[in-house]
Amino acid sequence: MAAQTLTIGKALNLGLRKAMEDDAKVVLMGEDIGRLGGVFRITDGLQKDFGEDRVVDTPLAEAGILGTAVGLAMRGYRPVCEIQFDGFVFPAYNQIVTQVAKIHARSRGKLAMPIVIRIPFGGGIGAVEHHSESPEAYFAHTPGLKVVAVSNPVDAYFGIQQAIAHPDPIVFLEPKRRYWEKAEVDPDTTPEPLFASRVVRGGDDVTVLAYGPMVKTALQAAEAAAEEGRSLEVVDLRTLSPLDLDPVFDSVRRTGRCVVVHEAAVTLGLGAEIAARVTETCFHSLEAPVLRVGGYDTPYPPSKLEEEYLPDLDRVLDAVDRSMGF
Amino acid sequence: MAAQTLTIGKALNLGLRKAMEDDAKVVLMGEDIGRLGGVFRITDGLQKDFGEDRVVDTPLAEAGILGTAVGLAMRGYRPVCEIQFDGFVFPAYNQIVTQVAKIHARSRGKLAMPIVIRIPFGGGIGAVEHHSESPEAYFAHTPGLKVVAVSNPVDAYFGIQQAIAHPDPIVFLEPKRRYWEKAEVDPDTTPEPLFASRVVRGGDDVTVLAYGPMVKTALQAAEAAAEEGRSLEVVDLRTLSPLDLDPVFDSVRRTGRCVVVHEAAVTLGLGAEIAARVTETCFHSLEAPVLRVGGYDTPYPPSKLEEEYLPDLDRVLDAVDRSMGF
Amino acid sequence: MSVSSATTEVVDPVPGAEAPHLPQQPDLVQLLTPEGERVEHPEYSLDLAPDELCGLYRDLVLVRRWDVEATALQRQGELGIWASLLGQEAAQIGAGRALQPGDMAFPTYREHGVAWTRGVDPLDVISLFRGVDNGGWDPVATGFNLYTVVIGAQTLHATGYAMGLQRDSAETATIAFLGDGATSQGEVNEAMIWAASFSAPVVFFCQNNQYAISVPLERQSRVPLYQRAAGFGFPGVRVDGNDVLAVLAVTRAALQAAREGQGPTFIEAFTYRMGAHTTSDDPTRYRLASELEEWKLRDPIARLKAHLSRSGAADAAFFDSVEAEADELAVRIRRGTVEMPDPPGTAMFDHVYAEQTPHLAAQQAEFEAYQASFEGGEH
Amino acid sequence: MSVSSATTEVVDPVPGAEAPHLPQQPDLVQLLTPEGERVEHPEYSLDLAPDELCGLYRDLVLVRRWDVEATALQRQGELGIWASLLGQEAAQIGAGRALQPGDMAFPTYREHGVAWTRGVDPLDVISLFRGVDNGGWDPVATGFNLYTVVIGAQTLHATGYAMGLQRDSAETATIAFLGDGATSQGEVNEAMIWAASFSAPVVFFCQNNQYAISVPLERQSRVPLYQRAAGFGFPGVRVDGNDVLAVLAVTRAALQAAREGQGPTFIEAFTYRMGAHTTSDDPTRYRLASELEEWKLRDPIARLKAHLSRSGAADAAFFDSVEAEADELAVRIRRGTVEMPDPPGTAMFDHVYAEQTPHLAAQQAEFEAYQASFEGGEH
Ligand SMILES: Cc1ncc(C[n+]2csc(CCOP(=O)(O)OP(=O)(O)O)c2C)c(N)n1
Ligand SMILES: Cc1ncc(C[n+]2csc(CCOP(=O)(O)OP(=O)(O)O)c2C)c(N)n1
Ligand SMILES: [Mg+2]
Ligand SMILES: [Mg+2]
Repeated sequence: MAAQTLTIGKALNLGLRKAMEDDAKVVLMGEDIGRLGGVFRITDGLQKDFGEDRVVDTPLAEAGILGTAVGLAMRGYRPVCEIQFDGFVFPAYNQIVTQVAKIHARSRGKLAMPIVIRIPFGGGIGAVEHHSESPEAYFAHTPGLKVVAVSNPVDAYFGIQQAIAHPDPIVFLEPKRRYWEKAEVDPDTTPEPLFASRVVRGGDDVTVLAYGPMVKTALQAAEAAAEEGRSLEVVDLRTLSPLDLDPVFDSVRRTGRCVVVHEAAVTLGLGAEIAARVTETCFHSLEAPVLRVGGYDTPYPPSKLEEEYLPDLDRVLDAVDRSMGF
Repeated sequence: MAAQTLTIGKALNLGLRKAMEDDAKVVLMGEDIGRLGGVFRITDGLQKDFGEDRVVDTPLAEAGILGTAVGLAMRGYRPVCEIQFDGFVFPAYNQIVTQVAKIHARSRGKLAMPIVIRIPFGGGIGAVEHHSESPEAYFAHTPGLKVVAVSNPVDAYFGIQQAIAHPDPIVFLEPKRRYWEKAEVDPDTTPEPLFASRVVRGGDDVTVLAYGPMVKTALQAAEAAAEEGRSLEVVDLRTLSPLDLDPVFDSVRRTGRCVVVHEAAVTLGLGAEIAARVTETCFHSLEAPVLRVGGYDTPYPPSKLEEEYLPDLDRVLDAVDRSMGF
Repeated sequence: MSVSSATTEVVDPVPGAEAPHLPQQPDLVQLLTPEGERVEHPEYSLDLAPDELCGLYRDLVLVRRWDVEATALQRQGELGIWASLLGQEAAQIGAGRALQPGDMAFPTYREHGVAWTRGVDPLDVISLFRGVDNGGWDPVATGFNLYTVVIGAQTLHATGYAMGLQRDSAETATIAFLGDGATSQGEVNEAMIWAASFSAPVVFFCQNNQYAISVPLERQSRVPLYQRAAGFGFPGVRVDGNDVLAVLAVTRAALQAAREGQGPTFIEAFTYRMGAHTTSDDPTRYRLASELEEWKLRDPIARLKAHLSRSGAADAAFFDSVEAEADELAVRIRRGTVEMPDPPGTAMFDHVYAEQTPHLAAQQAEFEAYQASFEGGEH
Repeated sequence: MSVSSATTEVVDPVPGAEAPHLPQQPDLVQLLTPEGERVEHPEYSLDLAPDELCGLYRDLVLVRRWDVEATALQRQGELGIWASLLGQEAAQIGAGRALQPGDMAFPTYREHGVAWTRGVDPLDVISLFRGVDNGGWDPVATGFNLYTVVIGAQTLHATGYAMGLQRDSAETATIAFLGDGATSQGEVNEAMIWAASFSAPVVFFCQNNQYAISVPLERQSRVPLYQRAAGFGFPGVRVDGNDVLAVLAVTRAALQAAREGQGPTFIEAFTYRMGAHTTSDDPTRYRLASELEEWKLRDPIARLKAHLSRSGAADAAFFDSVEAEADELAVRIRRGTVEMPDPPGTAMFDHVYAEQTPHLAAQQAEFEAYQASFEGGEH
């Protein structure tokens, strides 16, 4: 593959293809991922090329998908499970939390669980109930799992391959409303490590943290702030479990101010953990408490209300203002 | 009932009995809760007195318990579901998160969900895997649910009745290793509100927050600290969602220091949310960051290791020391 | 043993799933042939007056028109998405008309036809697909629960509700709708286990429309779905889902058995999703046009119309009047949709709890202040 | 309709659940009567040499002794809990001995007998119940997965593993153990749906020991459990679970069918839990002593012993030698248990991940420093 401009969706598709070419043990499983290519077409064309044994259209039951993935992993396979939408991961929750997350520890390392759970997550697509949620905290609170969220085509392309090659189970979150965002992807570059956050825009006044779909929002806010002479440093967290906060600590030690942005409900969202850790580590550098911008503590609303529910540029700037006001 | 000394277990039993006497719509459901009276005997004798229609031994499936409870609630009943052990709530997770928590909002208030989900939680009983977990953050992060944790017989007796009478779904956490702790319960006193935290010991140096089984640990720590001339204020949080932090803010404004204790894994445990909120609200009063004492970010270990996993008096005091050292 | 060989060894493939040949299926209850001929069935009889037959025809035509209009509204950007019932009208009207007022129905997201029979305003269904709310009707007043999007979850609710009916000594029953794909969900199987264990008055009404989005029935079951019930210890029956009379008769009998304490029944309505899964779907990716053509020959409306004409139960004037009524309905739906107001932003806070928490009240107040700051031109 | 009347209307109650009368059940495969008489079955034959029969007897006696010793160790505070297999020895030994080396077994928490047949050291099982670890054996090397405590979860693992066998063109099979109570879990039903859909080489081996803790079988199913499988489109069979020969024959046949690509089988081993659910349980609260007495007449060991004596396959010397071996085993288990070292505190951090995270490494370092501070007498 030559360097080319790709959407996040297509980058995932090509990343999956590459992973399947590189390792015959990689098996994709999910609802409608075969002939249809998935409701978002992320697996488009893969069943045609790799066959029904490697791209498996499953019965309609998420516990079944994850539970059989566990068995396949025990047999040496590397299952990549697609959950059709974020809100449908819960029937699989028992398998994920009590089995996938625990089997490596239970067996004292004798059984590996190299399972990737792909979840298109987040809102903003005008969908009906259960199609717009951000369940990442449920997984990040679970020892034994790792959780990553991609925000751009380059991370999508490399990240999915890194996740598949990784020996631990990974919840791989894809920002569904950004599937069509484009960037150039050069397959011959050395990818950044999977479990590392990254400063995506330098700045001096406030450190803004985001991941997945909110990275773009944070960058837009930084752009707007710059016009008003305010300089925001934006960090794409990329990995939610483990968190990679050293770059954040460095940044906050300089800026003294920190705002975390995510779509998930604020209460016990990732922002809570980050606020706690940043405060523990940078206590004497902070000039304001870490502020959180997130979804309200309500169920994700009907789509006519989602613009008001979701953090946007203005709400990020509002938090920046409040932080500066301390 | 006259005032009497009761264990937490017996107080729950009598509280359930009272709730069933007061309201014929109260139905208990769960595995082994009927003839056996539950594995912890919390429902002992209730099937005998109220019959099989009101104390239902269910088939062995937690999604079934919660899912049929939803239907019963729609029909005007008030189901009280027992989950046998914390680690077995996950098969019901889909029903709890996508249905129980959301139906009131989905129906714009036309369908009430007065369901109580009783979960004996936490460790320290020398049990095998899945019998010692602290899943409260999974619920407290879920809008639409309320979460309470009792720590003593008085709250157990009144709390279970208040929870059953309440119109919203409540995850009711019972500190299983404290089931046998005793105190006098006078049924004729006016109970404290269900959704209120309470200062259970006054102090000046550090505010220590705990709930459920850790309240006793926190009080022991306060006792030990007092001997060394250090004065800890201990707050029993009692309600985890919503949190009732006003008394905490008042306390921290005086002490300037705060330690949160729970058994759940530290990362994204309740301590994260509390640390974030206390810091937001009491920023200028804090002389040290809010420190967290919790389970390590590992699966709950085999029981020979649980003493080392679980926060104890020493670990609380260690955190207090660290807080004072800032 | 290779997988390919193993997976092709399907035992007792579902007849009709690939190349429909309904009449050859001895276990399929039918009262009206695709050609509109009235036939008898040894176990299920039905005696309807002409105006009752006409009423069913009217139902079928009106819900199809509603559906067509909603699909058009989605294409024009007025709805976020629409789940079409095209081809499943008879299954839904037959089941819905079998219900008595006190019965309670638990739909999926596609039972617009059943909604219709429960007196739910089409606009109250459309508001969900427009993103205004999650369905505007009153589930208690209509005896029709809100739509449930999480596959299968409602089957347990229906069973629990039925357990409530038992406790109330109510002489009513519940009906749980589900799709063929839903039969694979653990919760659906638990619902059947519960229903059997408690002899709950619930009917499981499965519209086997041959697909779960793109996945054909064979992936979910290699034996006919109605046979599932026997494994749980209660009767299952397969009915021609495109035959409104057979569906009505079979569902009536099952509901009556439930009301009389005989416990659950599983009904497999053998039908076909003639449209896309939803307006977001592209069925050309996974099924052949010829399959659709075959099923068009079994159209549920055409066969009742043929029967009404042939038997003389209805004349051209009747058909015209139904057509006119359908046109009016379409106009009303269109106007009601485009004029439907957006909800206020605060609506998302309103009913999270029956007793709102102080925390959420504070969040709402912040939200309101923030919104007001724009109106005041502060930002 | 009142609930009480509804719940007493059990259709086709499971025969033998309340008052066992096994011989009257035509659908129960039996090769050895409770009296130790060898009988033939039209479909299942078994031809074992005397030493093979003696081997089975030895297995039964040794696993019972292990079980008795473990129960005693628990009473003496050496184990946190123990799940006894008393009464289920034949079901477990029969199933375990039907396995070939390459097959993979997925147990619950009670299959000590199967563990034995897979060469797992009893002490590696006991370490779990002592709280030292979650089972000390190597699941891959032994072909015996670790115990799974969450009811039913392992049935999906077994099915997935079987799908892996298909992809490897391996001529082996998997066996998933489950209890009667487990059949109500959604995941177990999903496992059967998956197995049928993919024709996976997996055998579901259900030990119907009549109880899920205190809950009798009737609450889970009103028809015999083996009939569940037909609803999913694959064969189910009920075998006398106290007859080691019948269990061996039936399980062998099912495994062989699986290996040959014929897909899954469900085996219901009809047996009885003669002890408490676990050492924490008190069965006098929910069942009658008389029931236990009846089942004692069907003891799995007594009947094989009778057969061995009567047929002359074994003599008193043999029985004595097995007894002596059992005594030795008991001593070894006792000594191994009380001498079992506690794990180091850091063990809880070791295998959370294959690649430990920097965060957890830091937590572990803190933990170690904190522990060291005590040793240094700092606290
Ligand atoms: C738990 C869950 N998983 C996945 C989905 C996504 N999804 C929506 S409809 C559907 C297919 C349903 O098929 P079926 O049950 O046959 O009903 P039909 O749509 O054909 O009426 C899927 C997979 C969902 N809504 N819920
Ligand atoms: C998901 C889950 N829920 C509840 C439990 C608690 N529990 C342990 S064993 C048991 C009964 C199991 O009965 P059965 O399947 O018949 O197996 P048996 O113990 O009789 O061998 C229960 C309810 C559990 N382990 N897992
Ligand atoms: Mg379908
Ligand atoms: Mg059992």
